[in-house]
Amino acid sequence: MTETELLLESLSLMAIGMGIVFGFLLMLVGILRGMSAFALKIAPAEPHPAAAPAALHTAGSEPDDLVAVITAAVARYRRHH
Amino acid sequence: MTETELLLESLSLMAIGMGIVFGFLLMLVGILRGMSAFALKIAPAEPHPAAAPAALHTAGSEPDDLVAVITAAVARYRRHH
Amino acid sequence: MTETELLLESLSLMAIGMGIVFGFLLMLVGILRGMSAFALKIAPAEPHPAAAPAALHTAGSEPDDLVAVITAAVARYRRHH
Amino acid sequence: MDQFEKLWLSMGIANLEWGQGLMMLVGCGLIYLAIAKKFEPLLLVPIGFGALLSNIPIAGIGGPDGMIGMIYHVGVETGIFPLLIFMGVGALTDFGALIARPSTLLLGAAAQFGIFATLIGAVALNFLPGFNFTLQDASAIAIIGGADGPTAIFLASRLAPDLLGAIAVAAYSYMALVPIIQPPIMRALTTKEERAVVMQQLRPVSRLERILFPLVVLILCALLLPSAAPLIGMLMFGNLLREAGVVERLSRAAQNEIINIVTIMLGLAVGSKLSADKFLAMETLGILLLGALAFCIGTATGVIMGKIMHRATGGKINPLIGAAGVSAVPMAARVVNKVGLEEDHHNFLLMHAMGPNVAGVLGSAVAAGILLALVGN
Amino acid sequence: MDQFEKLWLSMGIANLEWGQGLMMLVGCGLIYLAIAKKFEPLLLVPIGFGALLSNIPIAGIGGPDGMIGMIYHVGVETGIFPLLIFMGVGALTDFGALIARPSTLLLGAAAQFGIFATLIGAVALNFLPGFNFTLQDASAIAIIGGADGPTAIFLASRLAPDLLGAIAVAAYSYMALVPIIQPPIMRALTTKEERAVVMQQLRPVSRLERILFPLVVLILCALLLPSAAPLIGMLMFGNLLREAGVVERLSRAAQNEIINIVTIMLGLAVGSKLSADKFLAMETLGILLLGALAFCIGTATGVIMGKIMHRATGGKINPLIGAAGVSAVPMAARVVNKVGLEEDHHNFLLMHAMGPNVAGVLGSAVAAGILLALVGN
Amino acid sequence: MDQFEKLWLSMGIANLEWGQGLMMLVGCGLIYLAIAKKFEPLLLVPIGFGALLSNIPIAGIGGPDGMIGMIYHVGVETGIFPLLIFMGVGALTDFGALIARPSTLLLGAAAQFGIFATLIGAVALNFLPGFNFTLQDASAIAIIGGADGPTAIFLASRLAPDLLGAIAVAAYSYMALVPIIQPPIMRALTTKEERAVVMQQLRPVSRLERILFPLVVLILCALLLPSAAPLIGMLMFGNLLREAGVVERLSRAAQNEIINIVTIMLGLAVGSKLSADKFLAMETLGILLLGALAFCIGTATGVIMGKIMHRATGGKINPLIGAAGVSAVPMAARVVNKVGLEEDHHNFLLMHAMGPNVAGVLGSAVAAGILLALVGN
Ligand code: NA
Ligand code: NA
Ligand code: NA
Repeated sequence: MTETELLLESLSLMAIGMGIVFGFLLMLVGILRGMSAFALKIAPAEPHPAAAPAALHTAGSEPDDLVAVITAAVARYRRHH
Repeated sequence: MTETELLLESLSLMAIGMGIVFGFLLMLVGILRGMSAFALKIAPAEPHPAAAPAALHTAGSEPDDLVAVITAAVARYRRHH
Repeated sequence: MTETELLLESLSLMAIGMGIVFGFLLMLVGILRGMSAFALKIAPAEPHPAAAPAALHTAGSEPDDLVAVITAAVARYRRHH
Repeated sequence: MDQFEKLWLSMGIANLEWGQGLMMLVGCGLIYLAIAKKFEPLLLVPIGFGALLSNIPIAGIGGPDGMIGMIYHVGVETGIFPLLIFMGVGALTDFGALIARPSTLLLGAAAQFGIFATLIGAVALNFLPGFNFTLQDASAIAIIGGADGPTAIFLASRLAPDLLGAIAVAAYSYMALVPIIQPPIMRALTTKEERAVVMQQLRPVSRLERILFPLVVLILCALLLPSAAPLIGMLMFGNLLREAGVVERLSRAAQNEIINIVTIMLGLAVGSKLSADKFLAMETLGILLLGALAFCIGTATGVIMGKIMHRATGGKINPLIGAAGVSAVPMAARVVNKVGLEEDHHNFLLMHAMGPNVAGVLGSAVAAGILLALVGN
Repeated sequence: MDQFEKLWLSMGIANLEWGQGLMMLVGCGLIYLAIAKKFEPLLLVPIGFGALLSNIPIAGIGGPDGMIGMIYHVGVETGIFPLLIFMGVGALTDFGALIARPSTLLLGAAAQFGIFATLIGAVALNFLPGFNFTLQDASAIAIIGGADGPTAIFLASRLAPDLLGAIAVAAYSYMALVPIIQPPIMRALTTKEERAVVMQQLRPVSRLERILFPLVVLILCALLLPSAAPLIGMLMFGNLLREAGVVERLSRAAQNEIINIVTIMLGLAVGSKLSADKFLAMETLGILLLGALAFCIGTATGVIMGKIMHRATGGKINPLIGAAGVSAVPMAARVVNKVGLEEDHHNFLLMHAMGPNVAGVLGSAVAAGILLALVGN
Repeated sequence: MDQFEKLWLSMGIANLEWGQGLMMLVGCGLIYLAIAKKFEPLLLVPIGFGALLSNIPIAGIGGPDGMIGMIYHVGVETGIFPLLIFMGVGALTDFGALIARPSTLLLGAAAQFGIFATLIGAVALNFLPGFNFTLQDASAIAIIGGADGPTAIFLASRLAPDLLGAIAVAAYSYMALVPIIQPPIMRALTTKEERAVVMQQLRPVSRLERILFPLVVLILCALLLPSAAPLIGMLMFGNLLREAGVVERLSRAAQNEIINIVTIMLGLAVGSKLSADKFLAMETLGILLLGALAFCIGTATGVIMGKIMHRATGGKINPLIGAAGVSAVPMAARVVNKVGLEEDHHNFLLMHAMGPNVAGVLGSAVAAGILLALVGN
């Protein structure tokens, strides 16, 4: 292939490529909207249901409630003194 | 092999197989009893010697004594108020 | 190779080997001194800069400040009773 | 116009065979069971996703040059993945209950009858049209009755790789169904009094006993049944790492890093065996049917052996614990506990059922070794 | 005297070619950038050290019998390492923002224009002497514009393994330079008012939506673009492990053990492609130039699409978030946040930029699939 | 009757050769030493179990199609496992003491005399009947004197794979015996005054020095001794991950996941080299003897070099720290500390002994490189 042929080929690649990228993601926009509608119909949304547990399984989070316990204990202790 | 031959073969497999399974595990019963007798002779049993440490090396167990400390602290705190 | 030839060969190996080991590590002594001089020129030493953080990323260290908090809390609690 | 045709031909939808589409649905179904019904999710999520990926047209992800195909080649064909999982199982398992009461090994032995009965069932199916199981196939199917995933995958990969997908899916599905399958059989075979038997507390087991146990089991296996040595050997190696007390790092690696990594890879690889031509066949129906049968028979013979021991010991053994002999650790032991509590709210059988439960793991590994020795090529 | 000559000839200094020396300097330079300038250190430290090791004379560590050469063969030639990293990325990524506002996918689509424009640029360089890129080479270079390391390595290993070293270095370097490259372009293309737009808070996303998302994306990909299925499949598999909620162990393994181990190996292996004859060539200069161009164009088209959506929605969309469409997760989203805060100290765009940001990952995986389908052999 | 004969013939006990039985006892012995005597349990438990598994008759677990045989082929024959362990050692090692006082490198150099003296000893054994060591064998045996497990395994796998089992066992056993072997030699060669020398506190080492150190060492090694580059390269790579401060994830992976997983696999694989025909030979006795000799000589020359430096510095150096030059990290440094405390209860030599201790690791890697360059094929 000469340089010019290559250039033409790559121009056509660009056109097709961007077309498919947009086509694919546009289609995905529609499908995701449908998916959300369907999902919220059969299981209405709770407030941040997955985000909260996700935050909890990070390593080192186990002592979190300890912190809570202590904070409460210390707070109560101060209140009474 | 015809279906019938296969069936006969599998019947013989069953007999031998269950025989070995029982034989093997029965022998193991005897050997384990001997092993325990031997082990307890040269090292008399402590109460749950391996179970206790095993429970301790699970991840996230380090704060366990913390919990103990706090529980004790909180309990004492309540007793005094 | 006869045993004697082998022995002579291994004697020569010892001479060359120890020579290189010493040569290599002696050269490294000089280079490390130069490196330290260079490093301390462009970035004067802080007190234990890398050792301290290194000690901090050991597993299980996260509850350390918890221990501190509790120790302090318990100490204060005792002082007041 | 030519380029658009080339494009169209590279699309999945232009190449999708109906079988691939159905198998992708099967994959989604497995994921559904795993997530919504908590059917052994650790295995069924990767297996289901592996089925999805491997049935994508053109991509060839499960083929010899695809990622999952290569993983299968390296880890499952060689048998290494199930063996590493067995090492992890060993490191996670406390054999204390078994060491304290070795006689419960007999319950683990009796429950293996499910395996051999299923073997006959599989061979008998050949009398029906559409079934044509070899003795190797039948043996691989029968091991579903062992109720032990890695053992089933290991044996199937050796004896009947084509059936591996269906066998693994059946094994893990029925393990998840244990709380539904077992209780009616357990209740039917026992009396109210038997179910209410309170068992004597287990004696404590010394550290030395725990350390000697894996070595003793391995050496017996080496002397009598070397064909079971890879399975039992890795199980006991993991257990020794656990009990040695001086190799904590390695024990943790076996219990976590290694088993988790291998589970992901093994699941994907097993999923690649869920292809339409192998799975959407009459045989799969037979396998599912035989698997259910195997679990039922294993449960029944375990309970019956429990009844025998109940009488032989003058009523010291609660026959329910025999049901745990099928393995399906620790689900079957929990089922025993639950059925026991139904009769007497203060009778916790869990620890007593752990003995037969882990004995069942040994029992099915022994059975797998026998089948390998006598049927393997 | 003879033995001393043999000794001298076995020394590195007697065999050092000038190119190897220079490449060792390049390796040191990458390590410097990684440590002192925090340029994507997780990849650039191993890549730099891999370059050092592979250019040691005689030792042949990067050769077919050397350790790194073998790692390359097993993990990069097969494509397995980048795919496993993609699985980890999926397990680490929260697609919630994208699910809540799917229209941001269009921003991720627009930013891929950087890829295809670079493709033309690479081909156009052939008009200059010293450049001789094939369409495969040009495609592999273009993917730098995807601003996604594993995708770039995966595609380059398939289409142009010789250029892999330069492409990976360019991709990760420019990802690190995003905070310098993007802001001027973002400011130049937007008005003060546009940059100050406060966006509406995102709605919460339900657990079911999060679980269905990876399956839906995979199935669409399977039907339309199977050549992107390995990349998108592993990304979505990792994400399903994360969101399933029942396979915490596996999710953690994908997010930690597997991705860490593979990152070390992948970095070393990529470093072995930094050899003098491939890297110290005119072409590398071209690749670095085109890489910068790709990032600039991608940023620009993302922002322009943002402006279009700004108008179409009556001013609800802040066009800055279009810049995050190049991916470079999460750096590009943070840059958007920073530029937004410059205009209005209370306008946090981070969460809104996460949608286009992860859309950019999907977009470049789709683009990679297209290039594989149309240019791959 | 026929089938029973087939069954009998498939039993281990019918096929057990006396050598296998003995090697299984050797395996049990290693496990005993590891657990009861705490002899380097991390390696000796897997090695011992690997010996057990590999000597099971018929099963062929250590053979070319067995699990351990395949692990050996992939990880040890290629040299990858010991190199990955060396990476982990680098990530676990603090070279600060060495950077603060580089002259202690000479102690690490002197202690390598143990290696080369053992080489001559091994060759000299050939004058006795029953011994027939080649120069390769002798070199692999000599490296036991390096007191560094991964280096010994790496070199033995290259020069004398047949002797690998015995060499690895000897290396790790003597490393465990360091607290027994070293003190008498240390006391015999030093005076009371020398042992009581209190050394000056080490200066703090800057972060930049710690980062430059691995690069400087690697480049010197590349220029002078490329044959040592795999070992020293991976050691320094691990150390750079540790000190870089920006790749915490990777450093942790090298220190934990990778080293733990590889240790299990490496141990099993090394154990498979403990077969009767290789191990139950006169040569093993010779290897064990020479290994003890190597440790003694290395300790002695280290201490003697310590005395020389003691005089050269006008008494600033405590000659005991020379004993740590054999490596056996960190055991040898602890032994130095203990012997020092015997003389003066307030004189903690631990930190001062760490310098020669890690210098010994470098020294034996250099020695291994020399042997590879001059004796390897
Ligand atoms: Na079982
Ligand atoms: Na992108
Ligand atoms: Na050494």
